[in-house]
Amino acid sequence: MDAILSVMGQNLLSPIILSFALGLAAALARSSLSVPEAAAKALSIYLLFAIGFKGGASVAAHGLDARLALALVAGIGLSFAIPVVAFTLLRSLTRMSRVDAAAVAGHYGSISIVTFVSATAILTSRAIDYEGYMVAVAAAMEAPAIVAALWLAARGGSGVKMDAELWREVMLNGSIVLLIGAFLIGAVTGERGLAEIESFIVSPFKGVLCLFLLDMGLVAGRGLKQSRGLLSAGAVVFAGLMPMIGAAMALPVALMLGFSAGGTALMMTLAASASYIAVPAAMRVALPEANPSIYLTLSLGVTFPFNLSLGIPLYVAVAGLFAGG
Amino acid sequence: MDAILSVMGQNLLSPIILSFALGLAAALARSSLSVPEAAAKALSIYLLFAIGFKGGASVAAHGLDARLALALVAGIGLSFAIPVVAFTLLRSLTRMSRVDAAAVAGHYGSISIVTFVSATAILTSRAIDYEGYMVAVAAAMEAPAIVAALWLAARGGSGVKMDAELWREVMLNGSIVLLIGAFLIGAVTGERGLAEIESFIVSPFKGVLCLFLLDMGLVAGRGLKQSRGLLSAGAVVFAGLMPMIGAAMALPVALMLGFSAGGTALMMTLAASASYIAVPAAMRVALPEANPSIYLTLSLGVTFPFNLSLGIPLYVAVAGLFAGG
Amino acid sequence: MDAILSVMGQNLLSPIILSFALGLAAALARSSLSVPEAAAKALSIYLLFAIGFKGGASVAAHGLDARLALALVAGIGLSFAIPVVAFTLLRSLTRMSRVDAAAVAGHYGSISIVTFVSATAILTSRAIDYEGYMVAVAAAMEAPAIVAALWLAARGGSGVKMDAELWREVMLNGSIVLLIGAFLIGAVTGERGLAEIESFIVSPFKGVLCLFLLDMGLVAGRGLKQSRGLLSAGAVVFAGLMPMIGAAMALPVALMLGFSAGGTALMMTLAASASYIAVPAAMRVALPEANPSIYLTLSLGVTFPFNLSLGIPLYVAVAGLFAGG
Amino acid sequence: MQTHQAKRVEIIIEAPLEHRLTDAIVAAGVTGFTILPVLGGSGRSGQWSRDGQVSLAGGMVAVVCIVRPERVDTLLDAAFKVVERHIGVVSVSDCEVLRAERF
Amino acid sequence: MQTHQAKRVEIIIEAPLEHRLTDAIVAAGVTGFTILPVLGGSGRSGQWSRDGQVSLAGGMVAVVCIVRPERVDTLLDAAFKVVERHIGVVSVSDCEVLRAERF
Amino acid sequence: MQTHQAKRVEIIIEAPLEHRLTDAIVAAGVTGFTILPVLGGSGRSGQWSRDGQVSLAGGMVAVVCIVRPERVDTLLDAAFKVVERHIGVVSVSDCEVLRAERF
Ligand SMILES: Nc1ncnc2c1ncn2[C@@H]1O[C@H](COP(=O)(O)O)[C@@H](O)[C@H]1O
Ligand SMILES: Nc1ncnc2c1ncn2[C@@H]1O[C@H](COP(=O)(O)O)[C@@H](O)[C@H]1O
Ligand SMILES: Nc1ncnc2c1ncn2[C@@H]1O[C@H](COP(=O)(O)O)[C@@H](O)[C@H]1O
Ligand code: NA
Ligand code: NA
Ligand code: NA
Repeated sequence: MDAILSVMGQNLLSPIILSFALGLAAALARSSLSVPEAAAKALSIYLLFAIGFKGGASVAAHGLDARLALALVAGIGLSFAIPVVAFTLLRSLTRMSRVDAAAVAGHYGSISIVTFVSATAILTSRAIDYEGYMVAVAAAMEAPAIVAALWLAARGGSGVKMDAELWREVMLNGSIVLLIGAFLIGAVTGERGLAEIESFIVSPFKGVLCLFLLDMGLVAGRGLKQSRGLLSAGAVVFAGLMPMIGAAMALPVALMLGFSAGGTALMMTLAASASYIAVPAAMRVALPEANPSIYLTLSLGVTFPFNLSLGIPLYVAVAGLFAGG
Repeated sequence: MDAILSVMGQNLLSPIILSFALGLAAALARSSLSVPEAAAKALSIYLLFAIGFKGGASVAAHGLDARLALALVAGIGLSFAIPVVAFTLLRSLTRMSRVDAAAVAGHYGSISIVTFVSATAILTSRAIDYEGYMVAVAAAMEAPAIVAALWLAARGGSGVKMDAELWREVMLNGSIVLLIGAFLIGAVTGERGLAEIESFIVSPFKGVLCLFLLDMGLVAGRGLKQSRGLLSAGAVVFAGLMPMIGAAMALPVALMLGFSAGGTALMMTLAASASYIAVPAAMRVALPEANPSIYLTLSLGVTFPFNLSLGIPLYVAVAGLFAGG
Repeated sequence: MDAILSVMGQNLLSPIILSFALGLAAALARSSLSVPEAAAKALSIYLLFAIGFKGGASVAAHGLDARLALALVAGIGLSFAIPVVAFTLLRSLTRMSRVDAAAVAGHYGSISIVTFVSATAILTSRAIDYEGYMVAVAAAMEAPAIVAALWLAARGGSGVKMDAELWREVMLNGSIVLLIGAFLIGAVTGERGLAEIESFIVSPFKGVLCLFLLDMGLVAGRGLKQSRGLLSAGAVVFAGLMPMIGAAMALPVALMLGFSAGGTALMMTLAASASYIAVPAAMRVALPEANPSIYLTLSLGVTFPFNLSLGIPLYVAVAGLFAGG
Repeated sequence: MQTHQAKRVEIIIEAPLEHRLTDAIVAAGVTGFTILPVLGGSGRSGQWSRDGQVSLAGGMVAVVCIVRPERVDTLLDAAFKVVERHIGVVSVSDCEVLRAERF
Repeated sequence: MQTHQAKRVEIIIEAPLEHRLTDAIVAAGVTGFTILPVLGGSGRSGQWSRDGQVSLAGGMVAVVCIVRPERVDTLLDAAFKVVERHIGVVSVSDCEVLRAERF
Repeated sequence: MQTHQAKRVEIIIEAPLEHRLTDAIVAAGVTGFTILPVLGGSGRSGQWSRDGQVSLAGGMVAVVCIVRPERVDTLLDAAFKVVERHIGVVSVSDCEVLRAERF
């Protein structure tokens, strides 16, 4: 317990968290500080490319684990299951409409890649190894939750369906394609490829992550300001509880698959995190009646900072207890 | 004297200065070379974050000097005093209107962070230490000059005042918030934090500065072309003299505070430099009658290159003579 | 022969090529993956600055070769001559209009700097030296082909001419100015300058190139999709043949000038590559009747990937046979 | 200078729907349009800004489409089917164009 | 397709004043507007371009606001108070909108 | 609020011609214009997008120019000389402006 708290305290004082806090504070204080959209997108391309490539290179180095296929299936299963739990919880904790609740639930079934990236940064800095193919699992978990959300909404008779075009958009979403593509490049070029571009994708990685989190803090802070008064206490409680429920759902799965402590922590992090890229865009197309302020604020304004500050260290600690050597 | 000249010569042939010169030449020759606005802003976010963080980390390493509070007060005092001197000088050297003169004077009381950054780069390359908290002094000197400028303009009966909104905008200006925020993050995370992101904010720093100065050269050159014929000889003389007057005002202050040679040089540089971000934006809001071509051209087109090429080496040399070990 | 094939195979599996392939595949599959325009321009500024600077620094280190002037003249000559050959070939292989054929021919006389950069990356990774001033030759070869293209078009009576404004635009094109400017800065500041910014322009270079090629792949893929059905088989054959013809024209020139194996390979690469920045812009101004889909697709969609994947390793191998030590 | 009557249709629409809208108007036989970026805005669903956004979801774009008067209804019908359930603004104004053969 | 009369107000204003303008028009009861980026321009105070600018001071934005005809005067009064001392352009044109209940 | 009749001329033109166009309209005595970025579009020469473009050649810009009615012909003549051989769209609409002394 003490160890957990000390890890958490240490984590709270890392440049990564503090950069996010700076952005959040600046936005809440209505500072003019802002990151241009093009720069934020460039940072996110860098992070996706780097994390995907490193995952692939690590798979190339350690050989392909037979568990990859199982892990993918498990991830997809979680991505379907979590929204159902989230939806039920939301409907009991809040008076959100079915459509809003379905949309929010979809976000929690999917994943936030920057939460994942932050978790890998913490693992790396604490020298905990993890399975390189976890990035592939991350990519696989982006989309299924969207299907679950639409199904939850449709049960209420709203008649929404995934048309072919939406399927294509979701599955070929830029971030999925880049993550998987970079993973494959890393897997094909292996150690040699990594050596060639290491000083671009490895050494400056954490610094870039700081700037990206500064931007995330700004966006989250602006969102919180806009939606002040819109969120019920129940919704906020949900956004703080749900990550831990997701992580708890992922823990037995990861243990059953025999993941390392690092891999278990990452699986828990994926389950605990909520999407802020792929799912919002899909919801705007397929469930336009759902209020974006609600799902974006819960995902980016509450759950993301929760995971970043308290969640990840907790998952790492718990994973260490159960799966640790 | 010889030493000063040799340092100056060496400085003129550094990649930093030459990048600025390249941008200037390209703009004057009407080349299509340009840096996208988003990229320029991203570079400036990087520089502010890096310089702030390093300042904070250095404070964490060397302990907080009791002189910080005094230094802040001194900086604020200079930022108020310099515009008064600048205004008087402008009114005697030129036939500028009171409002234009007040606006220009405000720019010289405030600071240019990239001039400061360039000075730290020169100090680092010559292995001269400086007080890490100088970045906090830099941040403190951004705003007071704006108040001074509005006061100078108002004495002529223009009736401008700082309203609450403008105060907020000026004090929570993006560059101030980022500089101070990164400083605090650096101070809190200290050596350990610096080690984590060193290969992002330290090693590539000078190269990024080159690209930023290339852009500054382009912007300055375009400004010079646009305002050709607009500036009197007196105004140009002012823009070359005023930095040295500002530096001379800062020198005794820095010596009284017992700064190191590096800190003295930086204090002189801050006093000598003229704002091109915070003050112009505030002037557009509060003194729209003042002609932006005049103040931007003097600040960015004359004083900035003067400081970059001749000023900084001079201040470093003079500081070395007076405060050097 | 075997050696050539193995080099080619190795090249095909480098992160650089695979990044391009990823972009191409994503665009063809209509993924939403995209790089913001500002980010793409920033990457290209970085690459031009870095490659120019390193070329200049290498000239400073090895002394200025008397052959530089000759190399420039030779490059300019090739840039004039290649369009004539290309035009003749196009008119025999396709039924393209004179204006379209002239515009395409102009692209092949000029150069693609990112092809050049990729070739230097391959040479560096295989520890093959090359003359640093080759970047100056690259810059010199950008423009003459435009004149040749307009002359070819005008012979058909279209009455186009280079007016003074177009001359200025072409000669002071941003990429030429940046390349030459950075080259001069590198040459002036030499080893010392390079040491100062090495960790910005040398170490991360290959990684940045990967991201830039990812973007090139996306742009090329979108272009290919748009112009499907527009290109005759003859035109595609041309775009695959012409690079090798250009390279073959450059080989004797390089040998006569006594270039190293690396320099010979680069000269062949320059001759083989087709412009996608300077020439298209000039053609839009001077030959608006020419269809941009044709020349952009041939240059970016066919010749560029050909050179990147098969061409460069071939030129390196051939240059090694003829000029190798 | 000879000009011709036309209509300028301006559709402000959520970025994730951009391609659906342009596909629909192309399908309706309108081949000319221009897409302008939008920095931010405000409406019944609150204020938003594009600054620092990574996701498409938060943004909008403006699609400007100049058509002959007789085709404006086809265009509006096609556009309306896409924007119907969504937030966004459709406005039409009169204009005159040079080179009418292009429309 | 059923359309309704409205007015399209376009205000080109210096970027540092953007928030003052939008606050003023919101205060005047207009809640819908869209902000477009501006790359550069020219006027009595000379030519300018946004390229490479770090400072807000050098740039402008365009605020487009579609309102019912009866509210255009309130909007113009509010906007005028902000732009009065400043450079910038305010223009109004007639348009028609779909879904008038939104305005 | 007192307003004055004016014309709003909107020219969508290829980016490499931007300076030629603005030079021409300045030469025609029009000193006020604003340049808006364009993300993409479609026309007889196909669809295009600015994403990831490094070259100017692939893009367009929109030049908006508000002039007094009596000067619109001079402006159109000047603009037409530049766009004549090129792709691009020129449209003119009526508008009203505040502060007519500025135009
Ligand atoms: N009256 C209006 N004038 C201009 N733009 C508007 C207007 N109403 C809405 N918009 C734009 O459309 C978006 C969505 O509007 P709404 O559906 O009202 O939330 C806003 O964020 C604005 O960008
Ligand atoms: N007649 C006009 N048409 C379009 N935009 C204009 C016009 N006049 C001024 N502007 C814009 O408003 C800015 C300031 O104008 P000015 O106050 O005349 O310097 C210019 O840089 C243009 O962006
Ligand atoms: N009817 C139109 N409405 C709006 N923009 C258009 C229209 N036609 C063409 N454009 C724009 O002008 C560009 C060139 O058109 P075109 O010459 O028809 O290929 C297109 O890519 C669009 O950006
Ligand atoms: Na999740
Ligand atoms: Na100063
Ligand atoms: Na060539």
